[in-house]
Parts: sequence; structure tokens; C-alpha cells
Amino acid sequence: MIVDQLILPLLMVLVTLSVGAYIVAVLDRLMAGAFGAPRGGNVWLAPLTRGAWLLTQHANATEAPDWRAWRLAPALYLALAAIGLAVMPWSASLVATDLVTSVVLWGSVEALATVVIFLHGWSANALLTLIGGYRYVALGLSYILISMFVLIGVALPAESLQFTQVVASQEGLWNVLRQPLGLPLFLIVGLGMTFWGPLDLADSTDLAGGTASEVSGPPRLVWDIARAAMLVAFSGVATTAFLGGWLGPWLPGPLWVIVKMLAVLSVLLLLGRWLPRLAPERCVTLMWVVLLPLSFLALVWAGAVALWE
Amino acid sequence: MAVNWLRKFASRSAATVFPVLGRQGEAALHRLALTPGIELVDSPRHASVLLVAGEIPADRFEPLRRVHDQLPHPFAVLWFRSEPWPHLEDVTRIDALDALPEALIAAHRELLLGRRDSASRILPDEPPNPWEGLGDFGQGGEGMMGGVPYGRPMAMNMMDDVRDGLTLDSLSFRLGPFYPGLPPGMAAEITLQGDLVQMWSTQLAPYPRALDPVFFAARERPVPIAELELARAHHHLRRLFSALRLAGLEGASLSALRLARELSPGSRLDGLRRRLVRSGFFRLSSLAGGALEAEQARQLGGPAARAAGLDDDLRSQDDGYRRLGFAPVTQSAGDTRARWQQLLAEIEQSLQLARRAERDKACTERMDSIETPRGPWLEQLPQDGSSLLDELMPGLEWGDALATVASLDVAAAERSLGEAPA
Amino acid sequence: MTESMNHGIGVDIAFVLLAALAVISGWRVFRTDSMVRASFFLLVSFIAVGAIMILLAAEYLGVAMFFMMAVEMTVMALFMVMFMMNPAGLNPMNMVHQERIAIGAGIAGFVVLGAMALFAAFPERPLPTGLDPVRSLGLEMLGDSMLIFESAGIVLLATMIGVVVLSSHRGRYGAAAEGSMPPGLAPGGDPAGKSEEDEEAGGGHEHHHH
Amino acid sequence: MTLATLLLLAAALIGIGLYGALSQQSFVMLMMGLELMLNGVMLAAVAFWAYSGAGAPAGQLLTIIVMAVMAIEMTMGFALVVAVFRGKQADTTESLSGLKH
Amino acid sequence: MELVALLLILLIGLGAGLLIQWLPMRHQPMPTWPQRAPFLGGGTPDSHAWSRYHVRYYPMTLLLIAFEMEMMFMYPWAVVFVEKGMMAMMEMGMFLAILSVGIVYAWREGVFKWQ
Repeated sequence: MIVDQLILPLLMVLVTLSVGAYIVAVLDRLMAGAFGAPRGGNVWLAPLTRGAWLLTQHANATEAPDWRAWRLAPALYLALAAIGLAVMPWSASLVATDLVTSVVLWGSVEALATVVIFLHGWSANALLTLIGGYRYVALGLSYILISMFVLIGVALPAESLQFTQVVASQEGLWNVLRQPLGLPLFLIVGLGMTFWGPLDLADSTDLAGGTASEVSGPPRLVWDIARAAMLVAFSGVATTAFLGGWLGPWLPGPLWVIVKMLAVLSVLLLLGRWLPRLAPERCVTLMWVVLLPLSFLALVWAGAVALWE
Repeated sequence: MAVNWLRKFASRSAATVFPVLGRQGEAALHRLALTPGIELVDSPRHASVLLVAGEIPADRFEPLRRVHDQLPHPFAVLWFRSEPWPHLEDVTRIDALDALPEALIAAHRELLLGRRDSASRILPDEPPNPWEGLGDFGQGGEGMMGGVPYGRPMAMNMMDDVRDGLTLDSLSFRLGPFYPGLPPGMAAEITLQGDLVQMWSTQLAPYPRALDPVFFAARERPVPIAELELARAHHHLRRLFSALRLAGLEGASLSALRLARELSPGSRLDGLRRRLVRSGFFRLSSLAGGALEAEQARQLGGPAARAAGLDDDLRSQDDGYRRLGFAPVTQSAGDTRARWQQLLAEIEQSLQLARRAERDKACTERMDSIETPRGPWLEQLPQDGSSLLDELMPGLEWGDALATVASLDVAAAERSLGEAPA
Repeated sequence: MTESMNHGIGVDIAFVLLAALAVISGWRVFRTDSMVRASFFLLVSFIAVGAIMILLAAEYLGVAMFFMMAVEMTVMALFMVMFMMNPAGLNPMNMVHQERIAIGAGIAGFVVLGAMALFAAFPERPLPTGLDPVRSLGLEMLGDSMLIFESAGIVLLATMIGVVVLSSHRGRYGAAAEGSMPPGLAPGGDPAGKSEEDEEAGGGHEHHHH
Repeated sequence: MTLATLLLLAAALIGIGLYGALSQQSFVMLMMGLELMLNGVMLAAVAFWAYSGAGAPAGQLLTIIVMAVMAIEMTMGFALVVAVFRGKQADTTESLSGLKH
Repeated sequence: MELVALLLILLIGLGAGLLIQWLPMRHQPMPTWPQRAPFLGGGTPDSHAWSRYHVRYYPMTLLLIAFEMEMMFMYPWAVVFVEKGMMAMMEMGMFLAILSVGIVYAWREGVFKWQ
């Protein structure tokens, strides 16, 4: 019983976390190559050698940082990504934390991520990191609501706030078809939360790396891993909420989950390479004035469909 | 043992290079951006190799010392077409562009394998102000806001906010001349409140940008228009590269660079333009702001002026161009977006002219007035216009401000230094 | 669900640790110089209490506490930094008044309430087995307490409008932010560089606090 | 974990909050004290709900309402701080005395 | 059991994050003061970056708290939505109406712009 309920899910989470972060790095390099970055070297080895380099590089310090917060922030971000993976079911029984309110727990992870990223930018006590941190708060606070609305949408037909129930409710039809607006909105939130691609406002080039502009060596490695892991966790939740989780013919459940997660990851990384960075002000207006009303619409749609069924 | 293994493994990683650009050092940057195995980074904290490319003027030595010391241990320094400071030990100087990528990768590898010592620090290990043991708690501060806690004074509000009535602390600092988001060599003293620029005063003008020799030849004798127009397109494409990179469109920026490298009259801009339009660059990116007024536009001249609706273009006075059916293209808004649209339109126009000129074997006819990519060249070459930014920047959000700087070609033009002696 | 009623030693240990965390971080809020740290210490205290709520089978409230407080405390931190001098506590400071009275009141409050907790007799009616707290909450909100639920909605709307009126400086049809700054602000120049819009707004919000 | 220990914890949080609310000079820190007190109240409400309310949903509802009160208090408080600061550049309670005209 | 798993995952994530930082950094000396100066492309700041930072979007954050509070009510509502049928639908209509009014009002007042 211990093995079934504790050890196995735990292993699943840890393996997905580490392998997933690696896969994100590889996929991102492949996408970069497809979009015209100079090819060369071994794509599969590059993330690992880069990690090794960061381990040998000395960590930077700033004049008067908030030491504890500065070192804790990347680790906390990683821990939040791990929690995201913990609430995601691999099959009807294989899930680390099948909390009755796991949908809300994921919402909390999103909200807490804002805190952690802000801390990362704040605690270095440097101008560019500070601007990055504050920019992320504008962005992070804007998309929390969107994510919550679309996730409430998937909770309606499931009559539950539990991810396993959400998947079970998609037995007949996946939510991606039943609530067509939900997944696109959720993917945008995902890009924002990991500040990937167009929503890369916290760690952007115009800030010389934003919140990460003053970190080097091991803390930077953890930060990069955590960002990638959060993207993985995010794709896991998207899979669970909209793509029917473990449901699917022929293959065993966990395999389906992995296939769907990879698909979501590829879409996200593709978008990240395709779109330009948004201006923060424009981004906030877009989220509140366009995407949030759209998520209302998604919720009304979800409610109507749930009642009609 | 394990560490040894880790270092061996790490030595196979891409060389992370922070470029510090000297005069006309951009060629190295453009070369390295397209080289596999080399990653150009935006912050010295992310780099293992510091590349000093081009001659650094003496007034930028102090900033260079500062950046030099900001790379984390271990790091190497390479001087490209630049005279290394005599007091440094163990310096590497490279002069051939073709040998540069190899040398950078080798430096990174040797550094990690321990075959090369990390460069030593230049500046003395002292805080900006003495603080230890001073003040109320030995942290260098006094009272709530006084003193120099941990070596620096505290921020105090000094000027009223430019937008809403809420006046909070303003942060003043000097940015550059080696900040990747600014034109090479440019430094400014900036005051921010929040992420909004309150004050901007340009301290060091950007380095003059090298003009293609063909523009100088055109002052002396008629030159083929095809050649002139290709050089113009080349100039604009390279500016597009840095701007797109700043906007987070790495792939598109590299295609602009590739296009510039393989430029011929047959080149087409359609692919890049389509890509930019489809990606929503003109709609989504931070391009609002930085609108030039007519007077400012006239002062600056060139594509920026035409983007603001002035149709001044010396080419329209040249009979060679007139026979090719040349008419200046203009935009009306004069803001950052209009400038990029103008630049794309001018590149396209240049390519078209080059095709027609090659067919007709057309040559320029006037020698006293040349339209350079930077602006009109009548009596003298286009001069530096960076003081314009002082008026333009206040009130812009940080991202908008940097996008605006990237869209304005304010640097003076000068003759290419040519290949440095080996 | 009923685990917490006939709970084992694990729950007790978790409770003690979380209680200690809640109290210590709650105390640290007033003992740190950095405003950002203070607000995030408060967040930790809230999270610990939320976790205790989860142990008490109030799964929804506990988890909701996480997200609600994460957002509130982020906003708290933003405002702390905006309005407090020396927000990071680079110079240690002590911004307290009437501290003796405050300590006395704090201790008195604790003693009185603690005594009530220890000596008052409360009816012992544990959670019924098979209760689904989230469902029961939802049914209550759409049933008997509908009025509370709806009035809360209206009150929140009023709050939104009040907040916007109070904090935003723009007039009703405020000009767009772009270009609100006329060029030519000289270094160290007088604030006359402010646009007319600013002056207007400056006059416009006088009545808010007089 | 019994009702008594839970209430003791709640009392401790309220006590600390009371100290903070009374002793802090700045608006925002004062608000933190209030929040900490409400934190204790919420914990007490949930504890009662779990141990002596027989799971009556009103207990949970009470907690939510406390949370709503907290949110409203906070938003209105901050909005007022902004408005006051804009006029007076003040951030402590003492400096507010000048506003009473 | 699930809470134990959650706790373990949290601790392992946090621990791994800290360990990866701490292990290689144990023996590293403190960087020199010039290295610790904030990176500004060779420039220098006048003061510490920590200051009373002008958060340009502050009205939006206050609005968000009110919105977030409404979300508190929506989660339990979602669970009983199908059961309550049309009544829940009406309730949702009311809530979304309130929120929409809030958004439209805030938008017209320019809350989402940089102040």
C-alpha cells in the first residue's frame, strides 16, 4: 500500500520533473534550430553540458542582497513546480496527491509563483532585476483570474474540484472539444507563468536577463531548471484538465499522459519562438480587457454545456 | 575526481560570450551571432568569455574596467582588433575575423579544463563607499535614510513624477556604454521612477557607424546604383537584427542577418516581412511611443524623417535614380512602429532599385549630394543625433524606451576603418 | 475525510509544527526591518494556518487561504514598498509608538482569549462522517445563505468602484497614457514639466481627502 | 490537536496581531496587525466548525466572510493610503493629524 | 497519505533546489566588491535599487483583490452547479455581470494603463 500510494507516485513526480526539464531544454533547442538559430553541437547533450558549466561557474553576489530570499526563490519555484506535478493524475489510481480540492491547489501554485518570482527579482537589490520582478507581478496578477475561470469551467461537468474527477468527466468527450475556448486561454497563462516567449517580461533581453541578470552559476542553474519544470507541470495540468489525462485507446494511461504532455509542450515552445515580446502595459490591458471576458465566455459556455448534458 | 569529470563535461558546452564593443566592433558581433557553439549573452554574469571587439576610446576605459570585473570566476578575456591594456597578464589578441569563433571556443574550453587561468580582477576590492563599522549598527547607515548602508546611499525622491501625482523615489544611474540594449558605445544618465523614464541625458554619443566604402566612392565618381543600394539594404538589415533581438524574436533577427550576409539584387525580403507580420511584431510588440515631431525628424534626417512623413531624399535629385523611377516612400506616424515599417519598405525599395539598376547598368550622376542610409550627406557626413533622445525618452516605459532607441539611427556616420593590420 | 477526527500521531506532530510556524512567522512580521520580508512572513503565517485548516478537513478553505493570501500579500508587499521609506530595512529602524501599552494589550488579549479557550465548555459535536465540506458549502451558498452570498457580491462591486475612484488619479475620461509627458524636462528642472492633465488631476482629487 | 489547542493558537495569533496593530506607526504595518488578528479569527471559526459545529456549513461561510472583510479592508485601506499620500506625502498615522481641518 | 506525499514532494523539491546551490558554492569565496556592483553596462547607480518603487499598475492590484474574493465564492458554487441547475446558472450570470461591470468601469477609468 505504501508502495502504491506513496513511493510510486513520488518517483513519478521526481522523474517527470527532472526528465521533463531536460526534454524542455532539448525541445527548445530544436525549435530554435528550426527558427534559424545556428545549428551545431549535439542537441541532446547541450543542456547537460550547459548544466555542468553552470555548476563550475562561481555564483555571483550583489552588494547588499536579501541573501535568504535570493537563494530560496529558485528552490521554492522548483518546489512549486513539483507540487503542480503532484496534483496531476497519471491514471485513475496513480496520483501523488488526490486532494478533494486539487484544482484550487493548482490555482494557489500559480498565485504563489508570483510571490516567488517577485522575490527573485527583488532580493538581488539591483535595478534591472527589480524592474523584472515588478513587471512579472503585473503579468502574474493579471493571468491568475483567467486561469481560475477556465479551470472552474472544467470543474462544472465534473461536479468536483478534484483532478481525477475532472479527467473522469471527460470519458465521453474531452474538454478541449467540449469547452473549445478553455485550452487556448490556459496555454497563454502557461507561457506567462514560466515567462516563456512572448510573455518573457520578467527575464527579458531589454533588461539584460531581468530577474536573472545578476545570478550566475548554481543559482542560475536551479532557476532555469525550475522554469522548465514549471512548464512541464503546466503542460501536465493542461493535459489533465483539457486533454482527457490518462484517457485514450490502446496505450496504458500514464503513456497517454506523457504523449499529451509532449504535445502541449511542443505547442508552447513553438509559440514561444514565434511571437515577439509584448509590452507590459499592453499585456495587462490585453489580459483584463480581452482574455478575461473571453474566459467569462468560456465559463458560460462550459455551464451551458454541462446543464444541457 | 568527480570535479574533474564535471569540468571535462562542462568544457563541451557552448562558449558564452559577453561582447564589449569598441569602434566598428559590430562586425564581430554579426559574425558570432551566426556561429554555432557560441552564445552571445546580455549580461556579463551569464558569460565565461569577455570579448573586447574594436578599439575602445579612452573615455570608455573606466566602464570597461567595471564590466571586466563583473564576470564571475572563471572567465577569459579576448581582444579583437583592439590593443590590450599593457598591464594585463596573459592576454589574447585576435585580428582575423575568421579565427575569432575558434579562439573564443578554445578559450572557453581551456578555461574550464583548467589549462588557462581565469583573468585577474583589475579594480581594487573595495566597496563604492567605506561603510563597515560605520553608522548606527555598523552597516554604514545613519537614522532611517542617511549614510551609506553597505556602501551605497539610499534612494531619495528628487523629482516629481511625470505621469500621476504620486511622487515616490526616483532611481538615477548611468547606463552603458556597454549595455547590449543601447547602440554600441552609447551611455546615458537616466532617472527612473518605477519603470518609467523621468529623465534621460545622453553622456556618451554612440560610436560613429561605418558607412560602406561605396558611399565614399560615390562622392568621387559615379558608381553603380546597384552596388549603392545593396550597401544601403545591408546597413538597414543589420540594424533590424539588433532591434528584433531586443524584441525577443531571435529567429527573425538571425534571418535578417543571414539576408544581409548573402545580399544580392535577387534577394527578397518577403519571407522576413511575412514572418514579422504574422508573428504580430507590429501589433504586439512595444512599438508605440517615440514619435518624432517634424523639426526633430528634419534634424535627424534619413529613414526616421521619412517615417515621420517628410519626403526628403537626396536620391530624388539624382538623374540616375530618376530614370529608375525612384520616389521616396514615407510613413506618417513617425513613431517606432512607423520607423520599422519604413525601414522594411526602404530595404525592399533598395533591392528593387538594385535589380532595375543592374539590368539598366545605371550609375549615380550627382556627386555633391548623397543619401546615405543614415541620412543626407551634403557638405558633411550625417552627424550624431543622440541628444535627441533626451527629449524623446522621458515618459516612456523601459521596454518602449529601449525599443525607441533601437529604432532610431542616431549615430554619426564615418569611413570604415578597414582591416586592421595583423 | 474523517481522518482528522480520530487522527493519529502524525497529524498532531504536523499541527504542532505548523502552529509553531504560524506563531513565529507572525511574530517575525513585526520584528523584521524589510517590508517585503514582513509581508511574506505574514504570508507564511497564513499558509501555516491554511495547512492546519486542511488538517481539520476544511480542504477548500485551507487551499483557498493559500491563493487568496498569496495575492493579498503580494499586493501588500507592493504597497509597503511604495509608501514606506527604507522599504528593505537597509538601515535598521524601529517605527513603533506606545509599545508598552501594545505589548500589554497583546498579552492581555492572549491571556483572556486563551483562558476562554481552556476553561469555557464548548459542545463537542464533531464533523459527521461522509460530510463533503465543499459540497455543503456550495449548497449553503445557493440555499439558505443566498442573500449573504449575493450581498457580498454587491459589496465587492462597490469596493471595486470605490477603490478605482480613490486610487486612480485620472479624470472620468482620462487621456490615454501615451505621450502624457511633454518633452523638454530639464535636469533638475521645476515640476512645471508636468502636463496639464496632471495639474487638473491634482486639483481634481483634492476633495477626496478634505 | 484538540479544540482547546487550536483556540490557544488562535488566541496567540490574535494577541500578536493586537500588539502589531497598536504599536506600529505606519498605515501598512498597522494593517498587517489587523490581518494577523483576522487570521486567528478564521482559525477559530474553522476549529469551531470542525469540533463543535457538527459540520454546519455556516461555520465555513463565516470564515469566507471574514476573508471578504479582510479583502475589503485591505483594498479600501490601500486606496485611502494612495489618496492621502498623493495629497500629503504622509505614510504614518501621526502625520495624519494635520488632515483634520 | 496524500498529504504526506505532498509534503514529501514539497520538501524534496525545495531540498534539491537548495542542495544544487549549496554543494558547489560551499567553498567559493565572496566575489570582489567591483564584481558585486549591479550590472548597468559599465555604468554605475547613484543609490541602492531598493527604494519606494513606483508600481505603475497599483489600481489594478486593488481591483484584483476584489476579483479574487469573488473567486472564493465561485469554487464551491462550481461543485453544486449541475445539481442546482438553472438557479446556479442565474447565480453565475449575476456574478459575471458584477465582474464585467467592474472590468468595464475600471477600463474606462484607465486602471489597466501605467499610471
